[in-house]
Amino acid sequence: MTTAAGHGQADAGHHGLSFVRKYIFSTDHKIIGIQFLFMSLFFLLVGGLMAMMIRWQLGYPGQPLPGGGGLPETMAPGGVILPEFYNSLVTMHGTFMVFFAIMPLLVGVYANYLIPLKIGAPDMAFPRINMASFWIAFVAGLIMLAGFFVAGGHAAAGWTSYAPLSARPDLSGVHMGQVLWLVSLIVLGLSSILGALNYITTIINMRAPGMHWFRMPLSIWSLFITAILVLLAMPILSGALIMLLFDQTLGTSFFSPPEGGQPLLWQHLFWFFGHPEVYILILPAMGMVSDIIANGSRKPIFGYHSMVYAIAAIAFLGWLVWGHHMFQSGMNPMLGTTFMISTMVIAVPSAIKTFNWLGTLWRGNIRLHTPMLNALAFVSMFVIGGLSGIFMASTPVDIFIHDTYFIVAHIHYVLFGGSLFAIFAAIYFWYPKMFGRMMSERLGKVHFALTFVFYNLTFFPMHFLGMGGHMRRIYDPSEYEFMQGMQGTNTLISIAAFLLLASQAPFMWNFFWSLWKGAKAPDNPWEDNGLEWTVPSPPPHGNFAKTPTVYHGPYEFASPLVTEDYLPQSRPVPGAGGRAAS
Amino acid sequence: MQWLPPQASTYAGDIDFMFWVILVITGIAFVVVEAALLVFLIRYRHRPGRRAHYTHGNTTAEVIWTAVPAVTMIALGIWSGRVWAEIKDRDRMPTDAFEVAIEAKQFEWTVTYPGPDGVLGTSDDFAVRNQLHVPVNRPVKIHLTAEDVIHSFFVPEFRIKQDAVPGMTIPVWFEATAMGQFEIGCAELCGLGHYRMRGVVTVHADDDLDLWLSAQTADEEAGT
Amino acid sequence: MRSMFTAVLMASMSVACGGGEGGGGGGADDAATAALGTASVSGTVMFSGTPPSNPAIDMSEEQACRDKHPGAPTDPQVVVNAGRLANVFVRVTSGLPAGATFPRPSAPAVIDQDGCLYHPRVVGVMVGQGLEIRNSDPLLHNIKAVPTVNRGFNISQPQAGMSTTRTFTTPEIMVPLECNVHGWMNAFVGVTEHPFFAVSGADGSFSIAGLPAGTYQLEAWHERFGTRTATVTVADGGTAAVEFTYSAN
Amino acid sequence: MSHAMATNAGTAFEPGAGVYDKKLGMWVFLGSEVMFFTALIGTYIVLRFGAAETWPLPSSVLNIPVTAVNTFILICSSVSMVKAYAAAVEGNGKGLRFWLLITVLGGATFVGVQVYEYMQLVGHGFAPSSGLFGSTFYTMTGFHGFHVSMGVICMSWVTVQAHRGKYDNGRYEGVETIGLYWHFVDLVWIILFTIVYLI
Amino acid sequence: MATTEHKHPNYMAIWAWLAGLTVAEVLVATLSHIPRHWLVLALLVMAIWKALLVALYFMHLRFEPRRLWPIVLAPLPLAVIMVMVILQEF
Repeated sequence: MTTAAGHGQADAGHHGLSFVRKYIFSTDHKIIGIQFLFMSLFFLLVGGLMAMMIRWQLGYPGQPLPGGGGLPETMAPGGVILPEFYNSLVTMHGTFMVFFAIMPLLVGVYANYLIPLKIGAPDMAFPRINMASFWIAFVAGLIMLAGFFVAGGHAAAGWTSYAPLSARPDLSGVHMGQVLWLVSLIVLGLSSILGALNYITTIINMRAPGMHWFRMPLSIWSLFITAILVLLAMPILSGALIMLLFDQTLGTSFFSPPEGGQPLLWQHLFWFFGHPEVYILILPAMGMVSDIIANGSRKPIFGYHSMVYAIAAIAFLGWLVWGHHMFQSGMNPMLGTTFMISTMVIAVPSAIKTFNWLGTLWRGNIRLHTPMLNALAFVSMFVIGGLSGIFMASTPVDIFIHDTYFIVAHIHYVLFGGSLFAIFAAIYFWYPKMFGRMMSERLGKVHFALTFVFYNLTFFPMHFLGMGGHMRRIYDPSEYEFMQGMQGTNTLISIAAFLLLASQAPFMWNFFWSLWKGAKAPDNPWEDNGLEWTVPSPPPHGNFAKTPTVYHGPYEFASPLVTEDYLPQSRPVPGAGGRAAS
Repeated sequence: MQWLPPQASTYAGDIDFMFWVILVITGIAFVVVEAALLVFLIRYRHRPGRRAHYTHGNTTAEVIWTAVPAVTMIALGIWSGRVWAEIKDRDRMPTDAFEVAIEAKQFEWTVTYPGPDGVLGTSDDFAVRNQLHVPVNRPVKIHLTAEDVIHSFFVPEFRIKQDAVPGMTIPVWFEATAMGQFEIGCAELCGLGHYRMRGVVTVHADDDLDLWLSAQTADEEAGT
Repeated sequence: MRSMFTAVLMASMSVACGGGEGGGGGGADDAATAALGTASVSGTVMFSGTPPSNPAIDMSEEQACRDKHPGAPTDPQVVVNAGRLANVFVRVTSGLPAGATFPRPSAPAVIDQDGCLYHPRVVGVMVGQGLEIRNSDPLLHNIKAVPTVNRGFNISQPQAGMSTTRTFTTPEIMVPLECNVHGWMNAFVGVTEHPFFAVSGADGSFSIAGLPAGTYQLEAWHERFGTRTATVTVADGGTAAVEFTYSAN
Repeated sequence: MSHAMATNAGTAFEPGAGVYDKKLGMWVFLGSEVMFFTALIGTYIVLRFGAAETWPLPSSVLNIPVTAVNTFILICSSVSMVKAYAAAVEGNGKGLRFWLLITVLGGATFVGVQVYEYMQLVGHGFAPSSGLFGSTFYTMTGFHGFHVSMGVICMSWVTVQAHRGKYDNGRYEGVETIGLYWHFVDLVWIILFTIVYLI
Repeated sequence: MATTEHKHPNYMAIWAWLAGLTVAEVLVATLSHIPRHWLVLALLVMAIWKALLVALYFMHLRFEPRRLWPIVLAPLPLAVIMVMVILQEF
């Protein structure tokens, strides 16, 4: 493929570059991926700390936050968290986790790092745009952080920023914070779109010879579909954000009823973006987990094609279900029914994927290495998250549990139990390739066990709070009689949450310690088939000495054609033509 | 640990029943999947010299586990649609209902009652703050709106929740089946006092309600 | 000096019906302002006719507040004792030496939330002078200032003993304060560029001291009955009496 | 679903989109632009339906003739753009530079006229804060104007490059790619002009 | 990979079409006596006609490989879905 070769030459001679050009303003997709990794892990920590403050207030309402005395009067006088600050915390925890942690971890880090390596390309189609997309995201992050230091505090209308609360400073008490929130997300949107068009172009045009569509690893398939979702969903959000920004600053009246604006319009636009966003946050996880589960069970993925079709189906149906976030919003109830049906339908592809993962384990030869453990945790937790979604999907049941802790439990089972476990799996799995060193398996398993236990202790009880009618975003539940009985559960959850954060210590230690002290990683530590494992760890600039040719599907484990139980995609097998993944 | 709150409205039972049905269905799915997962992990764990079974899938199996969820989901959807329509369909709301208007604002519920003439929107209407008084065993229809931002009218025991949106008047109905007092909560973040936007609904026997209403109107006369 | 001091004290005490302290004439009783002059204006606000009854407040949902009120709590929009009207904000509108600047009192004016009412209900501050808002109730109050020229704010005090101090940058008559958790709670802050203002006490009396000799326009403001004006001439060391009269209609 | 394929069919490679990266990337980007304008235009449609009876007749507020002329100018700049592309394909450097210049001028004029239009409207008291029509009108036309301005800036750069001979002897990719963007902006205006000014 | 080696269409003719349609639109818009929905319909038809001319000839979509089309057309159904559904609110 000429383009690939062309790029190869284009990037040759990049090696004699200064530190800055090589590691800071680098155009190498691998460096950019690693930059995204560090940035989003930082924001993951920030979001986690906010969660801790939230849990403190809920576990011990009105008591001074330990060490909270350091916070300014406007946030927590004497360490007592104020309601307005609590609302900011709730808003920002969601915002940082969704837009600056999970999304960049999946789409920023692994799309960047894996796509060229796994399709046999020397780099992205537009390396400079790729670099821009990182630094724009970085700026967006700074703007978002800045919001905490302006008068009136940070945005406090929830991560969904429902208008008119988010549009009327006089009603929320927040102006500058909300403006920064909006600007930051508009900027981030630009970054995501630049990234997405890069991924799409690269995957379409730069696959190595022999890398048919149906020889692409599922991780690449899901990242490809995800990129399409980002490309088409993000601009909708940007448009909505811009209108809200104008309502805040220019006195327009898109979402303010007195002048004829439509509050529900904001919700429609937001969720028209927001539901594809949900799949943006889970599809790449599904893809990477598929890779890791196939590797861990040393067996071809079960039903490769149906997996691909399932991803595509989810991606398409994802555009038809946004209304299920709005059943109780005053939306036309007949629309509610329509959206419920489409929502019920979209559960099917997820079921298919789950069963296919089980099918992959069936009669496998399962190696329980740390990535595999986390991948399996993804499957079992995603099942809970997916099933609890059915309760919300059923409109009558949703009447009761909408905006209660049941939905909080659900989203955390999908985003933490789902995406985050998958991200841990991916980090453990590709760390050797990224940094050329192995992470400690023992520490990894300790981290996994602790996280798994405390994660469930934190989020499972939330289902019961929700069944009790415990609303979301409540600063002090004891204000309601019917919630006073739940204080015990809340305190339990809080303690578990603190321990959950503590359980990340072994991971951080493992991550940074291994950077320097980890055992040197071989080219193919996990005996995997992907093209990325045929090059040194870490791969050189330009990735492949010569553009590889692909002969097999990505999951040829235990293939009868060879004696080893794996068969790299680029290794020609003498004689008999076997089967590609099907 | 909590369980569903007591039921105090006609359709609370239907909603809870749906909840249990879904809980059973998802429960089965959950047990099957997690059990299979564990069994496979133990049964097929790595042993030296062992080699995985080389297969790319089985169409029959895949068709089955596509069809079964699909049918279940659609069935659930259709059934839910029925219950949903009976609760929220704006054309099918009870007509002989006791009607009140509620305007939500930061951070209180202003309940407007029809005065002696029993008709809303007339001069003799009167408003009470955070106090909703309704008859038992008779449909109550609320004309719900908001003055400033979006709020959400939520009474756990009635299993009713409906956002109150500024610029819209949304009809909500319920029929209380138990007398006594229940809490009204705001379920949509509406500002820094969101967690204190609490009201009380009192369910009276019919004649008690009339007593209360007339007492209120009497106050109105005296008041100004 | 002494007399107006007691007057102000009395005013604030009585208005605050045992609640918080301070407030009333805010900074007027500050050593720094005494230097400007020795003249003073004092007077009373009369009320003719039968005052309208104040709306009752149903505090049943806030037992902590309800308990602080011996009788049935009402919203003290119109406080009249023996034909004297309280909570009238009186200030000098003109007659002050042109271009004179006035030292800003260091002590903040205090407004206290007690029994789910503001004490005092009407308070004056100088531009840049602190307005300290205290919460003496064991429950959430939010304080929302809805000015027209100044920058508004909307803050909360979820616990007893919390206190916040805010300032205003431009003169404004009046800045309303409201609590959205308790819709009945209202207070009014008069922001002036000079310290020559006072709030009539329970006995309708007010007093402005430390004025240079001269002729002054005074304006009285009441939340229900609007403004009245008067002109007084006062000599050094002297005290001019002035009377404002409001009536029921 | 048994999709058996010969394992060693590596050589028979199925190509990508069949166009070079730059062009594909631009088309993909335009896809996201479509969604962006969908958000703005969709909002306009929804709000207008919601307030159909109170919506002012555009011609009662806006200056149609001026904008019609402006539309014509933008269309012309689109034509000059495509002429520039044709010249680039034929390796006609002179023609390329000439038509590019015309295009830049056309775009700049369009923006200029739009600024003048805004000043007139605000002068007559029609501002972004004047109700739903003001909100939607300024947001949509404003962001289109922003796109044109971006186009003018990029186009000027391309013109400079053209003078440096970057696109000589048939290396037209850069010109074609920027051209796609330019035509898209023109296309958006065709829609906006109709639904905002005429309907 | 070179797919743009087509002979150029007559750009000036297209330009004439666009100009003509624009004039036509402005004229139609001034007709007050014909019913409004017909007016709107006519204007929309002409607008889409112009848009197609630009897309097919100036952006020479007509001469691009067919498999580029799905990429180009993908957003349109989504756009329609969004607007149509939100309109159900009224």
